[in-house]
Amino acid sequence: PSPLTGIVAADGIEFRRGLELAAEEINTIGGILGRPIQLEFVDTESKGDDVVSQAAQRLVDRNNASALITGYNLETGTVLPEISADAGVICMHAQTQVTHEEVIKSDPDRYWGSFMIDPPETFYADGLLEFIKELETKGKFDRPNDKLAIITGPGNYSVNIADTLNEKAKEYGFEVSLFETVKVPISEWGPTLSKLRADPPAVIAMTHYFPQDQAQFMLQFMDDPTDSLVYMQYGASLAAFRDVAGDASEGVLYATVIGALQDEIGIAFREAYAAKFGADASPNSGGQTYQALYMYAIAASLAGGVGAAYEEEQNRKVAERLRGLIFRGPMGTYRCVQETQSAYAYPAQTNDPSLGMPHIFSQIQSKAEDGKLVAPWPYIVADFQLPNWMKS
Amino acid sequence: MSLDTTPLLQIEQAKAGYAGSVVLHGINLDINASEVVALIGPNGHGKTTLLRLLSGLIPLISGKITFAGKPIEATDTSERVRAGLVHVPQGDQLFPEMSVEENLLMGAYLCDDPAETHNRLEEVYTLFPKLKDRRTQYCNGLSGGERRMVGIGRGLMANGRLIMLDEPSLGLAPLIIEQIYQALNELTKSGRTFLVVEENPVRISEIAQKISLVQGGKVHWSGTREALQSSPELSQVYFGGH
Amino acid sequence: MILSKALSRDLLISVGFVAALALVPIVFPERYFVGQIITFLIWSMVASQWNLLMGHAGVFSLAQMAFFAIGAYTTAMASRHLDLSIWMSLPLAVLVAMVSALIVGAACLRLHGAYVALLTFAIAEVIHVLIITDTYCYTREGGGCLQFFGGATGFSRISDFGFRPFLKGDWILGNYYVVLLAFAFVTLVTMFVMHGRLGLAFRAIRDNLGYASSRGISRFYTQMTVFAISAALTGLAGWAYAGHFRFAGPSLFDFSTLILVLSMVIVGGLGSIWGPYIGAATILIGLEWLKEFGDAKNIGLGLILVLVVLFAPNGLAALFARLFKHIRPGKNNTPKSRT
Amino acid sequence: MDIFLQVMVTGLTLGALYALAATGLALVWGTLGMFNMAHGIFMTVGAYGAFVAVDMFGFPRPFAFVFGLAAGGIIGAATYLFVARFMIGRRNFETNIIVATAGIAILAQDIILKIFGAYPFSQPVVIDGKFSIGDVIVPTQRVLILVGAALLLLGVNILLTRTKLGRAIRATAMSIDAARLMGVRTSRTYLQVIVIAGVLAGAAGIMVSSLSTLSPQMGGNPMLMAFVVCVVAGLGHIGGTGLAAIGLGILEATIQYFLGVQYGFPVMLLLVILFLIWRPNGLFGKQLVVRL
Amino acid sequence: MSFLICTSATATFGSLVAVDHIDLIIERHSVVGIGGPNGAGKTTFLDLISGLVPLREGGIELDGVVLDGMPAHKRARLGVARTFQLNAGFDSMTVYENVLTAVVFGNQTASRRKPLWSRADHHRTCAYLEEFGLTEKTDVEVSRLAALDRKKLMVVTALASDPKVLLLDEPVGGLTPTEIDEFADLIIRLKEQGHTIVFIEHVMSFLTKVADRAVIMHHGSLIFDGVPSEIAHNETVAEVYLGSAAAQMRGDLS
Ligand SMILES: Nc1ncnc2c1ncn2[C@@H]1O[C@H](COP(=O)(O)OP(=O)(O)OP(=O)(O)O)[C@@H](O)[C@H]1O
Ligand SMILES: Nc1ncnc2c1ncn2[C@@H]1O[C@H](COP(=O)(O)OP(=O)(O)OP(=O)(O)O)[C@@H](O)[C@H]1O
Ligand SMILES: [Mg+2]
Ligand SMILES: [Mg+2]
Repeated sequence: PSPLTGIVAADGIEFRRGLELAAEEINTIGGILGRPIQLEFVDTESKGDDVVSQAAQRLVDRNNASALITGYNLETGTVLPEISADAGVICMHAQTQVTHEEVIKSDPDRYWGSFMIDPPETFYADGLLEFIKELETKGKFDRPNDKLAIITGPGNYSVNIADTLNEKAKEYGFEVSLFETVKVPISEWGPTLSKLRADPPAVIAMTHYFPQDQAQFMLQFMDDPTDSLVYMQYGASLAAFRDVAGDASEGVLYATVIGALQDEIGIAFREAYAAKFGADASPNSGGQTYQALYMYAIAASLAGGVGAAYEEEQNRKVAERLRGLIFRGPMGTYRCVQETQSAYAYPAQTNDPSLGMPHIFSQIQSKAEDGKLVAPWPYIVADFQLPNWMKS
Repeated sequence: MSLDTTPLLQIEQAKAGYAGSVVLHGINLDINASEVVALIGPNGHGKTTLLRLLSGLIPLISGKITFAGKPIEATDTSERVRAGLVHVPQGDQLFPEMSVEENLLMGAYLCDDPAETHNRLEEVYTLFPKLKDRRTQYCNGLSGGERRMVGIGRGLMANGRLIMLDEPSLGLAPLIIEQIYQALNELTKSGRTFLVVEENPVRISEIAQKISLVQGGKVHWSGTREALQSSPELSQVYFGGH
Repeated sequence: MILSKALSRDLLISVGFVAALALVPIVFPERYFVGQIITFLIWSMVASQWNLLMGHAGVFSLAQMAFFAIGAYTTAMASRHLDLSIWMSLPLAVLVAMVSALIVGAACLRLHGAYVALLTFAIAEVIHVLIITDTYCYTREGGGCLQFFGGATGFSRISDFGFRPFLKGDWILGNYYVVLLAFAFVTLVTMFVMHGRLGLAFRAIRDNLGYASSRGISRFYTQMTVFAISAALTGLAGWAYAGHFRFAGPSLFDFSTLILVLSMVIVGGLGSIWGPYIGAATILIGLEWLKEFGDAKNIGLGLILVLVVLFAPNGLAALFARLFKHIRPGKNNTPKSRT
Repeated sequence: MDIFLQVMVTGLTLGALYALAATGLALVWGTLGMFNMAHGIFMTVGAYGAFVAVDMFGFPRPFAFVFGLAAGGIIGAATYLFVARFMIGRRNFETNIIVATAGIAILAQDIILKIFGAYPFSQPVVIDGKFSIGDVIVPTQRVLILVGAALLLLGVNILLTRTKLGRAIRATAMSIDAARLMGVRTSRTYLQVIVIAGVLAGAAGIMVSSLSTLSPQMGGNPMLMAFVVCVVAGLGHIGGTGLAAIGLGILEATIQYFLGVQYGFPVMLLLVILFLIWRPNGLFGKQLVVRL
Repeated sequence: MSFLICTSATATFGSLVAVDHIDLIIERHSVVGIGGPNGAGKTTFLDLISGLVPLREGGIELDGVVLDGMPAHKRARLGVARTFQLNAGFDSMTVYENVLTAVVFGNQTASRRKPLWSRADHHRTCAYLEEFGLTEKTDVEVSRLAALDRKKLMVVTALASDPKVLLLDEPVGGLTPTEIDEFADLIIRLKEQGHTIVFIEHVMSFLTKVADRAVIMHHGSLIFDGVPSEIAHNETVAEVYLGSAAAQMRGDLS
């Protein structure tokens, strides 16, 4: 159940591709205990719970699905666990929402089958502020003032990050000088920019995550840049951002709690992905479902095979294996937090990179390439550079 | 009477109607150039339908229609107008959100000469001075009679060879009716031909060379007005006591 | 008071239809299938009310989905903020939808045609945008932020019809019969309205406003009544929707959702009696069938919409009626007597 | 002062975009009474047309622009020839055409999605460069959009009110039978109008995408806005449409600046609602007169 | 016995004064025919009485009730019934439904609060259809009716609301002489039943035959008010309205 049409179709299509690539690879080495993986897709139209639940229900009842795997949907994040609980099947997603944890904790025995393969969005705010602090301690960044500007879109994901940032800013000595919500999609940033220019902050954090909107922001920002560090949530990690923003993309920071790494495994995956789907395809989105399917296949094999829909007993065994699994894929390491059935965050929850999903910060240093990973250790491939529009 | 023996318009065994009901059951009618032919007959027996058929607003089911020597059954309404067959419909069908003058100018849509268009416009204004007063008013506010004047005026602007008028005197003051019929008389002299649906017996006898009685979807009787008047039976039935 | 022949006939058909629907889940208990029928019931309720407003009363309103959403949101908010059970929020949902409709209806009184369409659409869109751009956290549950109107994601996991504890895995059957009951109610009320005095007034005003007023029909009264009735029943559908999906969210305001339901009305036949039901069924069956082809779903939907209006410009209901006449010729020639 | 300038620049840009998007819609709606739900997709097609011309055929930008316009015109013609033609003048035309064009929109959008994917390409047909007024920097592209919008509006306005073709178009819209009785070839008129609207939409699509990106659903929002603009202006008033669009654009920018970006659109709509209640026929529309 | 009283009634459209301070008193049970050149303001005058056009100045009173400012539908229920020049009707509804609508909504006694209509309403509707010879057309959609039937239908629907005053706008325009005679008989019958009738007509033979009083309007004002046989002898009327028809009428009358 993925958004194959509508406003976030770009991501939804990558989710499908990720699954396709993983299934192809797994099937060539024999599938799950000799049985090939068979994929079925239903479009969720970039819509809410009602459509997502019907789509998932269809996969369960009509396609006899054993597992529901997706990246994210524009739903509240509570529907897939419901459907999977009712049907006794596994559900894996990268919704990146703390709501998932709430659902699981509300009735662990009912939601035994639902897994979020990345940490919730609440880590983003702390992570960002920590990251800036570290830059400062290392002397790579000197804040010109104590102001922080936050720009968010309407989605819960963006809002939650923005809200936490807003709250925590004080602890790190920041004062929030602008908190702006925008309607999306948005291409005209004039009013927001004139407010920024009237009162330039040290850091601009944009938690609205559509790449094309972020790119327009940068284009218009660069007409008359302020002396500020620019951070963008998720969207800037996609090729489209660089493509649209061009030169204006250079210097932008972005972060994601689930993104393809730039080490040996990550690069191999990126290459395989580009080879199959072309240079425009985005491994950062596709990797989520790719990694999820691998995890599922391993867990199912260990459990002795998959259970069909409504065959709860066998699927519970698969879920048990998933809870115990530690898996290092192109996006980093997955290890399950038992009570919330979501991934451990590194460095926030563990200081061992081999035991948590890294919250990676990257900076675009050339418009021709993906951003370079600048934190955390040991995944770093380049040093943070002060963006060329900044004075100090 | 012209020497040319082939009629301007020839209708043979025409059948037509609306979805689900055939209204015309085989019409036969000839119209010669430069004459006024009047169609009379009781209400609802197909006069309007016949005119709509001739101008191509409804399709022919079977039969033949020839205009100026050419069959026209298959041609589109706008092509028939281009050939000179002009229809002033019942209910006017004005362009409601256009001014009186724009409506009249639409009548001369096919005329490419601005001077000529202007002349015709002036002629219409002389015939209907009332319209000149109201030239800038949108047609949706016009009174019933004013609408009729615009409808007729628009038809005259087209300068057609055969002009079909559906109840031209409907809703008009007696004085205006008189003027219209005078104008028609003059226009026939300049070679124009008219097919007029008319209920008013006095007017018909004044100008029509030929009168055709449409009843039950057929031409029930056709002849000169003298013949009609000399047949007490017919005139009694259709003209009542007059 | 008399039951005209047409009314008795349609009431009879309605009862038969509902009875047949009542048997469906017993014969085909698959959850997805039952869920789809529930969707059909909900959309056809909305479509039938839209048809009442647009087809019968001639008010080109695009706010119908907003009334539906208002019903659903009222239910969800009552459950989330006030902890009301879904049964308690039923009258509330209907009432709030109706009151909103009266306001919208009053605002539309002086407008005609496309202007009504815009005004109603704009009102719906204002509500939509205000809801989705609201970022102020009304409550926080474990780090998650919940806006007063649910924000961009809406409400989920609200209280449901409460069948899970005792029907267990068959809870959906409970939902089904609740929604079916609502459907039956809506259908019967609609039949009475359409074939009654109000129906006459609606059509009279649609045909010729000025003439209707000089025959004693008040536009104000009639238009307010039709807005109120259709919105109240649409609100009821919204309530059923919220109860079944345990959800109310901004996708209800989506333009694509609006077009989908509007297509059901028009494909079925604007101004007909059974059109909305036929339209809803046709489109849902079509969509379902197209899902079999995976990728082709939207292409197929587009084609279906185009082809239906091309080949059945008066709607499928009219088309079926024509076919029916061909099968039983002569029936329509005898004048109907009315008592 | 700077703020004023900034708001004006933003407002005029928004306004020009709205005007561009609205003109084609107003043309077919105001003159033919046909609410074209596919207008947004016409824009999309135009934008992708220009993109393809540069990216795949390597045309120079001016050619690519014309290519985009042609693409818009062609899908307009196709809409008429394959669909609208059979519906015009029939019962329920107004509502049926909404569904039919919505169908076309869904169909075409999905085809674009299938061909190009959902990847947000950037529009190659743009003019680079910028200049500054005071402290406000104005990209040349925006001026181009403003000027382009003004020219197109003016052109269409003159076409409709001053030319014979314009009168024929309006006549056809008001009464198709009567127009044919005047000798107007109505089906050709319809075709002409829809093709013009398609070309306008193509231009709008290229401009809109030059300020954001290409995507299969890019036409959706501008079309909704166009819908609002048309009605505020009063249906069928092309000149008024331009003024209304600019006015709304500036209004929205002002609200965005002073109340916050999120309120720009809804507060503007709210004002539109109040305005319509006050003036039921829009800014330039005349009161509907029906005599019985 | 003044019944319908118009004092200084005025209607304007922009700068055009369509009805210009008309004072007119119409007695109960009288039949008044209105004539006048096209665009004189006759229809607008009836619109003023029936409430479709707002009064700019003056007042209108019917049977002691002040009508000014009252919406059209209320006046209809009070007993102002009218027909229209352009043959208005509910086009997509059947003849039966058209009459039923008038019966159900048109008069004060109508059971407006009930959801369905009563058996009595049905019977009244059928009786009207029968009386005016429309029974055969009961189930015909009005858009398919021919002109004569539409005219009849309008009169029937007007009568169906139990009117106090019947306003007819060109009732016989476009009818054949025999049909006009038929209609004249109908109006005379209504007159005998005690109806008060005001009608507009350009067909002078009809006007002189059925009216007991003739009023001629010109440019929004009255230029003649008297017995119908006198019209043709009034010079202004002959000049602006009748033309050579005046002479003919005089001939006919002598
Ligand atoms: N649109 C239509 N659909 C179906 N039937 C129609 C339609 N228009 C007219 N008719 C029917 O066709 C028949 C002939 O009508 P037509 O208008 O041609 O008569 P007419 O002789 O012109 O009468 P009138 O003097 O009333 O204008 C009538 O019985 C009428 O009911
Ligand atoms: N809504 C309106 N807007 C503008 N002008 C109007 C409107 N209604 C009527 N008029 C004008 O008022 C004048 C009187 O119209 P009215 O319809 O009363 O005339 P009438 O006496 O009934 O004429 P006829 O005999 O032609 O029906 C006409 O010149 C008409 O153009
Ligand atoms: Mg006729
Ligand atoms: Mg009149």
